[in-house]
Amino acid sequence: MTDLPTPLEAARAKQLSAEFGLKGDEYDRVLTILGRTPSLTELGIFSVMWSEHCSYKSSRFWLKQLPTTAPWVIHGPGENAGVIAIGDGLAAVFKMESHNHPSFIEPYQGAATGVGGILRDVFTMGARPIANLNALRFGAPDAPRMKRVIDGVVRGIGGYGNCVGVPTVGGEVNFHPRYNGNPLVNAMTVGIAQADRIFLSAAAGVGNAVVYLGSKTGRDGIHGATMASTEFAADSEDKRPTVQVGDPFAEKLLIEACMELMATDAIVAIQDMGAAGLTSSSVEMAGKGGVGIELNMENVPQRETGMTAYEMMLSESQERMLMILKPGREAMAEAIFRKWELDFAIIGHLTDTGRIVIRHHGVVEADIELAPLESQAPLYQRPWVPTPKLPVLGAVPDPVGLKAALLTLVACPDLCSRRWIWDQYDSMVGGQTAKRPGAADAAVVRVEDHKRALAMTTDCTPRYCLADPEEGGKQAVAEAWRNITAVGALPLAITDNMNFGNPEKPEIMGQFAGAVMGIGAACRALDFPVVSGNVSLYNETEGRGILPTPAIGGVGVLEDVAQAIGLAMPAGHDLVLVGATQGWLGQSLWLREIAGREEGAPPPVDLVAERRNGDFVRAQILSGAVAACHDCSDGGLLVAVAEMAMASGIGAVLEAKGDHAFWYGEDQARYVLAVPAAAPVLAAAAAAGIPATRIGHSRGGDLVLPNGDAISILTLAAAHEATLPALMRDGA
Amino acid sequence: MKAYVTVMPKNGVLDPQGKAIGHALTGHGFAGIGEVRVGKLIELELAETDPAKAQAAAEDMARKLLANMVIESFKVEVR
Amino acid sequence: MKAYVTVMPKNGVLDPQGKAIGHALTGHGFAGIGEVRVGKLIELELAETDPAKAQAAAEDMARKLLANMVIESFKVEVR
Amino acid sequence: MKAGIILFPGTNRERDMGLALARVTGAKPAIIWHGESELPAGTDLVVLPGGFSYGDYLRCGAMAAQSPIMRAVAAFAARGGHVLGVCNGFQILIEAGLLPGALLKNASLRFLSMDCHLKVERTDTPYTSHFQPGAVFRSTMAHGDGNYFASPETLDTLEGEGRVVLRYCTPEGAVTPDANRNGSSRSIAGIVSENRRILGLMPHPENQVDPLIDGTDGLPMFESISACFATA
Ligand SMILES: Nc1ncnc2c1ncn2[C@@H]1O[C@H](COP(=O)(O)OP(=O)(O)O)[C@@H](O)[C@H]1O
Ligand SMILES: [Mg+2]
Repeated sequence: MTDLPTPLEAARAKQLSAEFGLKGDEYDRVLTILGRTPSLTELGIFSVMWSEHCSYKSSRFWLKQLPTTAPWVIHGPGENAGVIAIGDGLAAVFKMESHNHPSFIEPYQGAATGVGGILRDVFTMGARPIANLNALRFGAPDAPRMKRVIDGVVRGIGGYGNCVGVPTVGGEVNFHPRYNGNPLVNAMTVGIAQADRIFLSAAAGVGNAVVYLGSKTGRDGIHGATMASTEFAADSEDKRPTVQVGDPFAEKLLIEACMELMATDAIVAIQDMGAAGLTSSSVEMAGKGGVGIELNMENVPQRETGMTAYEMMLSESQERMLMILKPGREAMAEAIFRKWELDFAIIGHLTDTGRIVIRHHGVVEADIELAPLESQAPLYQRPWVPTPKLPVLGAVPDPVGLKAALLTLVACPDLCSRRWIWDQYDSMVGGQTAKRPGAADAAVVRVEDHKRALAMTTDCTPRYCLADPEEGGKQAVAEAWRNITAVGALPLAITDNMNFGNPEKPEIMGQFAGAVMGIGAACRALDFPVVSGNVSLYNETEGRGILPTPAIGGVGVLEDVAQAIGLAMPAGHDLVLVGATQGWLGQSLWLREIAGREEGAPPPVDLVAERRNGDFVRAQILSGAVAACHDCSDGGLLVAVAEMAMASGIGAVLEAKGDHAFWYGEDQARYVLAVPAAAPVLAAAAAAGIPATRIGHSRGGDLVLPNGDAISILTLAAAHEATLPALMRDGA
Repeated sequence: MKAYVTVMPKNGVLDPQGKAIGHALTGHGFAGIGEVRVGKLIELELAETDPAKAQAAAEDMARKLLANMVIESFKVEVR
Repeated sequence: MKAYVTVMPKNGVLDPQGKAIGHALTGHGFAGIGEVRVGKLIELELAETDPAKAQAAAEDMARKLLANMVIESFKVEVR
Repeated sequence: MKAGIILFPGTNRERDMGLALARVTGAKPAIIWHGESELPAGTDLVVLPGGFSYGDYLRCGAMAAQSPIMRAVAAFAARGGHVLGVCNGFQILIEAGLLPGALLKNASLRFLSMDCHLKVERTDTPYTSHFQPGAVFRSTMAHGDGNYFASPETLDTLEGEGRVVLRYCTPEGAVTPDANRNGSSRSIAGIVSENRRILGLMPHPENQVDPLIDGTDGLPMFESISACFATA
């Protein structure tokens, strides 16, 4: 090395390092690694690479405890997305990622670029995206600005997904005041690839060209990654970087161009430019491959004039990728990208130095040894205190009766119809969506030119997680597994999106640790490993944390799409409840919405019962014995039956005897099946030692409660459908 | 009176529309096209007859509703 | 030079956006809002240095692409 | 029938359309790149599928309408060729002047992705011959700008010449304002050219061709057009 970058003045460097979010001892480590004061570009690289967002410094210790393997797992965490084998030589590639902070600052663009980012994580691995899902958490609908946030987020998700032509097929929505200043936008993409044609990010081949693809670089979101890792303060308006604007049209072209190039043998490695853009992509690709990398910044396609190396390295402009090409394939690759009207530029090459060297017009702006940048990245085992267990709730009297409670519950924000949302999402594009939003517990999308289909869902019950992070973590995984089972699919693996508050607070770290333990236990018991995920910390506003929200995205497979069933039940069928009911009202929606209390321990998750009941239900579905199925979750048994009735437009006569705790308790591991005749299913359950009871049958246009009260399905549906449109009427 | 509110993407903020239009114009054989930016023009008919008050009202509307101040800037002209 | 192409919905053509904005403004407590119309402003950077030629070129672009003459009218200003 | 699907940058329902056409012809149709200046020899049907050509920036369909291939499509249409434009394809046909009117933003100013019901106004067109007279069928729509607009004179001409082929209606077949979700003039969902060989429509019958996906309500449209060329 002949040239060294120009270091910052020492005092200035120290001050800037704090502004960029590096702690004192972290900055000292930078000095040790470099053996000198960093240049501005180097300081930028260290600060983003060592931000919470990129380094997982608070969470890595815990995440390592999650089970990540199974015979069908092809690539677990560590790649751009998880990869599992789904049969027929195919692989499903999927991941979920948060865009929480950007979505609060600018809801439309924040949500849109969240979708764009997760799509790139998936197609960068060679998979064509076939479905998007979104897990949303909003504040109280009447909180300041909240309608604008809801409106913008929904429009943004639709605007991006609809344009790129990937169907948005599912998701979930909760409302709670604890998200007032910090809504959560978690986006998930599922793609399909040939199992033997997966593209990875480890760079290889000294001398190989480093190629920049996609859109030009502007000054967007500089220091977005560090911003996403620090608590929101009232002055965050001033810290605001230039907001990233998504260009779904460019993304669509990028998908098609990548698919076309990936069909050739030209690519050595490829990675999207996500958080911390060119910095994280180049550092990670070279680091994983154990090679060095040299970039010439004047060759980076630029949207604005006068950009510095520092700005280009930290820019988070969207719709960009970095790729290592085999020698001699440059012209062919360039022709493909030009055809799709995208930028294509050779901006550097791989070296054998193990260093990243950034030059701008010949001047060295950064020169860092890669190994310590990664190996000496901070790793914290933050202090944590376990969340105290809450007492099990005692008996609660029923103040209103079953019927009134049902009308209230089906209309409450957490249970009302999400139609207003999914009506803005194209869920059919691609021509493979067999179960769209609202039709089944999990969305079902067939693989083009195959019978095989994927089932997918996102789940988490944050109020359970707050009350008991470990049970809540288990429950989130169990519900995802159940939702996939309920359509007849075999659950295979999950992605997770861990949304929590400030990890420097021991109680918050305790929530995180508890959730990881619960998720891990459930994944192990259900053979449902974690193959990808994302952590979003510091979700607080003015010191108040969000509800702990470990969102789980699950994927399962059906060998034949014809086997998939949904919620809609035909008339004249018996309704069978599978699973034991104790009448658990602690943390239930009935307790919150009807009794006005948020109390008690949440329902315990018996993983053995989950597995046994679910395997039984799936076998029944695959044998063709079940016409419709719904799991019992929020709102309990009666809400589950009501949802089936509304989905089919057919009523039910309920005969099982039980009080409000029986009908509204949220005991886990339960399913309602609509079957032509109960007897054979009950006999099979009895033989397998599984609790099952006939609770009634489908008939007519009313839901007739055991006490004789009847509610017409039309009345129920009207209440269910009215809530969101009314909330959003003058929302925008 | 009439107020004309022009809302444009802020400098430095990506304008995908402008980019695509510039591209298309060049593709259709128009030469010498540089940067293209696309904004909105909102024409408001106001009952207000005092130009200064109309100006102030329209600016208030732009700030509160017509422009997204995170990514857009605006200009008001009253005639 | 720069050409500014203003594209507005023609009279008699439904302008759902303008209607909605008028509605929202009134809903937000702004009084005396009459008709609201929403159009586009397209700013083009042109290599052309002759104002008359730039004007003619921009008008051509507007007719061919930037405006839909069935529902919109346009105006070009060169500066 | 030899069908070709035109691919513009941003088109995204070409696969759906390919599946629908393959169902009636047994073969996946040719994909024609927008930069081509000629259609493949022997093309019977040109399809402009749905999507967001050029991101729907500026105006939906406006930039695609200027593509080189559209000159070939216009010439093909002038020779009496059959052209089907769905959703963005309908918008492109209108922007290219091959069908009259305009497609404005939906009255709700929101993207609408939902089922709709369509009333088949006449069955003597190449695209509707396999429907029963007066048929009502379910389809999906997925668009932000599907609000059909034309001057009263144009609308009267279209009606007078029997060129309104599809209208939004209730499942029972009533043409009501509520069933007309995007606010189209006279509930118009699809119109044909004077010679009835060009059809533009906003909904996506190509998504209703498979019993395992979303039913087969849209299949008669593809059976109709394919039957036109069955003996050829
Ligand atoms: N944000 C969303 N986007 C798309 N679909 C959604 C969204 N939120 C909920 N849904 C859909 O609404 C239906 C009901 O959701 P939810 O109540 O979470 O189901 P469950 O309780 O069975 O998990 C599901 O089909 C789900 O996919
Ligand atoms: Mg769910």
